[in-house]
Amino acid sequence: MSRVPAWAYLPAALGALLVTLPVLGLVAAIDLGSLPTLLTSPAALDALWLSLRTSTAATVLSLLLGVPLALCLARVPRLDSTLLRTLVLLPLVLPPVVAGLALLTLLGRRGLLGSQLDALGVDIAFSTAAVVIAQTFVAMPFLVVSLEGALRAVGDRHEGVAATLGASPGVVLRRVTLPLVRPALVSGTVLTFARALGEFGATLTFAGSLQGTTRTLPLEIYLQRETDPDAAVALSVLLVVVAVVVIVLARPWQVRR
Amino acid sequence: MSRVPAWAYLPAALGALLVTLPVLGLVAAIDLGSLPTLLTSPAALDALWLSLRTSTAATVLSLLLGVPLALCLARVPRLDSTLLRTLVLLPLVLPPVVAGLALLTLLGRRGLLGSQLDALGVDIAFSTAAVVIAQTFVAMPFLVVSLEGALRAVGDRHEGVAATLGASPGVVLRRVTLPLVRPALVSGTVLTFARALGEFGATLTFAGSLQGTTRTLPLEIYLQRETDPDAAVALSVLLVVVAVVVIVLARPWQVRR
Amino acid sequence: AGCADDETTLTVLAAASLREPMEQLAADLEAEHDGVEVRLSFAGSSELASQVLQGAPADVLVTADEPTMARVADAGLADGAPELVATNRMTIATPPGNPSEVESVDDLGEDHGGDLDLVVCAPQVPCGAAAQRVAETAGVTLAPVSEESKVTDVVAKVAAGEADAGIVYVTDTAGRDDLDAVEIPDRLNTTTAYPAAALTGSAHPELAREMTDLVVADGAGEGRGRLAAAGFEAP
Amino acid sequence: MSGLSVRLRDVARRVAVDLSMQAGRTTALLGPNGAGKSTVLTAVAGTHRPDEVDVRLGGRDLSGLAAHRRRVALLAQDPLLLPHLDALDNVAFAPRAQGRGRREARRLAAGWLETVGATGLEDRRPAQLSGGQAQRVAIARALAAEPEALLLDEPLAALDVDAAPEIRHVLRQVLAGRTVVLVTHDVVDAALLADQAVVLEQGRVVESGPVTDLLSAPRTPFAARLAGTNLLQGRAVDGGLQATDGTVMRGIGGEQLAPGTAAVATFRPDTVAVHAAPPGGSPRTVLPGEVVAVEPSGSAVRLRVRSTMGVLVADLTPAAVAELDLRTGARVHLAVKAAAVRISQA
Amino acid sequence: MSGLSVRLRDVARRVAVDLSMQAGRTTALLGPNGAGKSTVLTAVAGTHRPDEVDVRLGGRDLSGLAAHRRRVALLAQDPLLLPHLDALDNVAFAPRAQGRGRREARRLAAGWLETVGATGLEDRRPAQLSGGQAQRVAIARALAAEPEALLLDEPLAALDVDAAPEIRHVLRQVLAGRTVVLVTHDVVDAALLADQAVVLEQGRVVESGPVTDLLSAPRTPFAARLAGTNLLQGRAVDGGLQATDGTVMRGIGGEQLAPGTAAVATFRPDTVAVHAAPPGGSPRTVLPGEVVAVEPSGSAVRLRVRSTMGVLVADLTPAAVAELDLRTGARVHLAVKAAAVRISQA
Ligand SMILES: Nc1ncnc2c1ncn2[C@@H]1O[C@H](COP(=O)(O)OP(=O)(O)OP(=O)(O)O)[C@@H](O)[C@H]1O
Ligand SMILES: Nc1ncnc2c1ncn2[C@@H]1O[C@H](COP(=O)(O)OP(=O)(O)OP(=O)(O)O)[C@@H](O)[C@H]1O
Ligand code: MOO
Ligand SMILES: [Mg+2]
Ligand SMILES: [Mg+2]
Repeated sequence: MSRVPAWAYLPAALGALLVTLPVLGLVAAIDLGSLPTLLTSPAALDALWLSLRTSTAATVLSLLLGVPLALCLARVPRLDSTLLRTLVLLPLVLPPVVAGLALLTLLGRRGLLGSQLDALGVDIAFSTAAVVIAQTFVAMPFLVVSLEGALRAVGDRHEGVAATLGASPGVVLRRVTLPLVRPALVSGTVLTFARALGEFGATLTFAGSLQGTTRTLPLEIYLQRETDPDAAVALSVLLVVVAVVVIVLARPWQVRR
Repeated sequence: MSRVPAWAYLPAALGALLVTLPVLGLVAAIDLGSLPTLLTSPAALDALWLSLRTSTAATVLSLLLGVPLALCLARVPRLDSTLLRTLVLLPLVLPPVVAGLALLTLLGRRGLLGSQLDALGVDIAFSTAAVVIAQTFVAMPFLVVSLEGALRAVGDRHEGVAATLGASPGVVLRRVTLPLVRPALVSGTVLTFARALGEFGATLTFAGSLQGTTRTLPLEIYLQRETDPDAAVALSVLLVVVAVVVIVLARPWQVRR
Repeated sequence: AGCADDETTLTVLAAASLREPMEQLAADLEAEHDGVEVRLSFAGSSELASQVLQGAPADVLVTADEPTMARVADAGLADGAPELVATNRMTIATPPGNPSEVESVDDLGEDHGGDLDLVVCAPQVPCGAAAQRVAETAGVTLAPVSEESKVTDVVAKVAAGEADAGIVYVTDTAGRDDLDAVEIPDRLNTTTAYPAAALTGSAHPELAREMTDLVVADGAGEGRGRLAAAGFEAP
Repeated sequence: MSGLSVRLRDVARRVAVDLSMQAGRTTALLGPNGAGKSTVLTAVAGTHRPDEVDVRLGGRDLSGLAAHRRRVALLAQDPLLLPHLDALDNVAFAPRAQGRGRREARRLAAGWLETVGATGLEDRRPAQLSGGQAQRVAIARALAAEPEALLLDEPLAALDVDAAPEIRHVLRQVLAGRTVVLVTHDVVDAALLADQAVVLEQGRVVESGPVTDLLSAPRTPFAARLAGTNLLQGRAVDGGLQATDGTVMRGIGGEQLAPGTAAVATFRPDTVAVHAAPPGGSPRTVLPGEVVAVEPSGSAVRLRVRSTMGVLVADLTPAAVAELDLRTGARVHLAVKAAAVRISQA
Repeated sequence: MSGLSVRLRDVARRVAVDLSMQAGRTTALLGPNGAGKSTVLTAVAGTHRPDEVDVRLGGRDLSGLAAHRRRVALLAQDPLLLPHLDALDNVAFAPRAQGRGRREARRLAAGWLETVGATGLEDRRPAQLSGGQAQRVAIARALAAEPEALLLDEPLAALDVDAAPEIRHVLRQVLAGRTVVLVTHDVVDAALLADQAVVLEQGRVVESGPVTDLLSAPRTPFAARLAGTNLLQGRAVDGGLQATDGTVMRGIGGEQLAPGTAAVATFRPDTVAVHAAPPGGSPRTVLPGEVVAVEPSGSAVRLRVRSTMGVLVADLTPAAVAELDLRTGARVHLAVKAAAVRISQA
């Protein structure tokens, strides 16, 4: 009865194994005995707490800016330019280190904008704000891409009907457009949060690695790996667990009832 | 006439600036005079060529495994489990370093599978194959996620009609399902290629860094940064250009005519 | 931390290889001064230098080689001339038990190392340059399977058993049970020096100087003593 | 048995039916909105899986088969053209899926498009078609599948006054000799295209038999309204039928029914006389009522009158309507001669 | 002028019309599939932007206004219910959008659902509704908007035989006094719901005027077929009309037309006599032809006969049909008395 061709199961299983086995291997590799000590060290707790705060902030910022951006890209015909869309997609494809470099050239103390801000006494680089900016920079495009695709896929016919029923653009957005793309909005938000949570290269380059201020969980893992690989694995699993919890918690909101 | 609420333009513009300005800043920062020398050094050319080959291989592998996987996740009701989907999403959210660690625990010389392969004389670590595996691991979920979302969004009603017209699941896949999700398939493929192209942390951890064999463009950039920041910026811009070319070339295929 | 008025935070950037002694020295300083918190950031030396040049708010910098520190000093960001705090030497690291039976630098050459996976630092970074010098002195051409950007990446690969051997700092193998060291004789070995400097951007110049002095100070339990205990040699 | 038989139960939709349709014949599936007609069709086609289902076609058991192996084409209520193909390729889809070459399939498709009057639309994408144009293309696509059984869900809705009879004519020729199930709300389609009829109400079969029987002697109120006939339900009494409200409708044909048996009375709209005041005279039933609708019906005018026995329909000449000044809301008296009322067992 | 006027040109769709509709009246928009009816409606509602458009309603210029400021509700051909809301909230959407509280809006919505016979479906999502149920909810939703002008695109398609007259009845009450444009393929809807009628063909207005005029004296073949009347086009000659094939149809009323003027001849189907052999006798036209369709029409039977002058329609009693054994393909002779044929200027 399934409409999936029978031959598709084999590559699908291989694909699933390729992406899941390494993670399972990681989980299998942790040393359960030392786990509590490893995970409750002040450094680990600081890193976890910082990661949660910055990822949440980056996600909120991404929603505030990314939802309107996706909406404009999908619904304003004039903006439907390859150039703009490409620029918005770029952070997805930049190596994080390059992303960090790019942020430094803009917002670093000697950066184009950073030098102006420096004169005003505002110093962004190597602060917690820099972490949030780096995370937003790399993570927001996830939201924009998944939302824009969904907006195009659902089309604007229902929005048209709602407008003829007297709904203003704001009401249409709130009561028609966003509910229609809710699954994409939720999964985009989850991806954004998760990507922000895992952000490493851009943070390291743009924000540095200072316990409690800019050393997020991935940076702590990187650092631990140099001296204590077991601790690094344990922290990685902690990160995996946080990501899984977020994905699982968001799941019911994604299903279109 | 546009149905986007007027207030949405401001945050949209801010969002667009946030993600585009740093990249533009990067481009503005390059020293045009030394560009030709920097970009045509053997190390840079080796890295570019290696990156193009491995990213293409990773993209093809992702398509071969990822399309069936997305299809099964979206269309086989039994598989619609949060667990499997979460596992498939995980590589998206893992910090690349953790992804590299995970690959090592599975395929490393002392890994679960790697030790078996080692006994058979197959050595993956430090080979170009390891680069492709690392890139596929982190990039394939992009394809799976965007494709699965699109498959759910278009629904299966057209597939049902095609089946009643006598089309077997294979024909339905080729002539109905894939054409219907073509925009998502193309953008998913582009994202996958771009993510593979930018892969850094997992490659470094799992495959190492040897010119011509495993040192891809992002790794070359990382190394150059230690000694010659200008060269790093120039190479970063090269990478941006490659990514832009791919995105732009793919664009016409994405538009549903 | 850092919310109370009487609490001062001192930020110290240090080369990754200095991690253990620096953590102890930071604790020493905190013990001496009530309300002072020392925050440490460890990374590759070049990385740290770049951060300082980009305006990272920091009080003290300790790097793993002099040219890197010179970049910071030349930019006028060092408060006074940098002072050497320690030196380091190279060694061959292998997985525990040395399964590939590496005995000397000769065994790492391309004519011997057919199926030996050797990992070193890239020549562009300090530890790679040092490895290169060792190989040249021994008259060996290295055939590594990977050239890393940081010594810690070499250490990690050998410790994980992914590589059969790596050329690293002596201090990297000290006190680790997941690494064995194969000594490189003095006639082939090379020395690297670690300079420290207080930074001009510091908000607590007094304290920054004090920390620098602490690192270079003589005597067991302080500066050099801590460094020596971790395997570093005096400059 | 070589026809099409369906047994299904769908709890969520409250549908449970057991039907058999003859091979080579067209069966009209009739019933009010939400009765379960589309559910039956999609279950037969295999695109919807009810909780329990058993479908047999020409001796084959389709129940476990995938939709594409059933050789059953479904024209769904929503045309669902493939948006990425133009009209020609939509129609050519089934021949291609069945293994014909591209040119051959397109040639066949062009023929079917011509048959449904959609020549000239070959290159249009579904988004560029009007509602009726899309419907025509969808009909052509279903026909081009040349299936063993054809399921048509309201195929003539959305078609214009020229197209409807034309396509009805096409369907009549194409459907001859095939096993067809046709869902429709239009009695003309049922009468002209179908041999058999099945009436569903609330997920149950309430009536089935030859279309002509259904139209001439409906047994349920829905079928009667569909047939344009009046039907009253009640119990047989001497010389007529007693409705639930107690009123007796006098009629003939109920002589052999035991009093109290469930029975129906049917009478044609043109046998109902309409008076402004209660008329006198012999064996007839007179019912007061209120006109609720006035509609043209062929060259006559049809009144719907709400009486104590329910809504009854009367056909009058336009002249009579004008003379009596009948409009919605008018109070009238309906007189029905006993000789025109047929009482039969329910 | 206070009604609704539309002038538009859409090059891609080949539509160019200029229409005015009276305020407070219902105008039926008729025409074959693809004529441009939905295009006109969507242009008025503001959901489609033709190349040139000028829409005025009650003195307001709507052309530049966003759809939500037009106070024009559109019931599109596809119901397009909001999939994430249940039926009640779909209907409550417009009142809510217009600022009413949730409870108030729901209360109103429940009333409208009851009006269209959709009580009991309140909690259903659109995906859980049958085709006809969805259509009813969509009607309720458009009505609940209480707009200044209401645009209905085939509102009664997909409705069952019970619902269609019921909802037609509801619409008749609700539409009274409103400015309404109604697209339909059903002459009954036009006759019962509309005051005025406009016929579009191939993107152009070909006829417009009061519905009664259109139905009693259609001037275009499409309108004639819609009205169920016969219409022939040609030139006036002495005592009749000469069709393009040269045949003369004798008729009255063309006396004051100069010979050669473009003219039409109209005659009702029940004035056409059908004979097996050519009949003799005075002032009548006799045309040989072939029966192409036999359909019920009210309580009569309607024949469509292809003659040299085109397809003509004749209504007979069932008895006559049986007696002459008329079925598709039978060769017959049609006789039309001159007195029944009206010649008028085209
Ligand atoms: N997906 C669904 N889930 C639950 N109930 C449904 C679903 N689809 C339809 N129904 C309900 O099942 C019943 C039968 O629906 P069906 O579509 O078979 O009716 P129908 O006879 O085709 O009606 P119509 O003439 O209006 O098309 C209706 O009450 C309907 O509301
Ligand atoms: N999006 C579109 N792009 C191009 N042409 C279109 C588009 N939509 C409709 N058309 C064409 O425009 C013409 C008018 O279409 P419209 O939908 O207005 O017809 P209609 O009178 O409503 O027909 P129907 O009775 O079939 O619904 C048709 O020829 C149709 O094929
Ligand atoms: O600065 Mo290092 O010690 O070469 O990584
Ligand atoms: Mg249905
Ligand atoms: Mg239309």
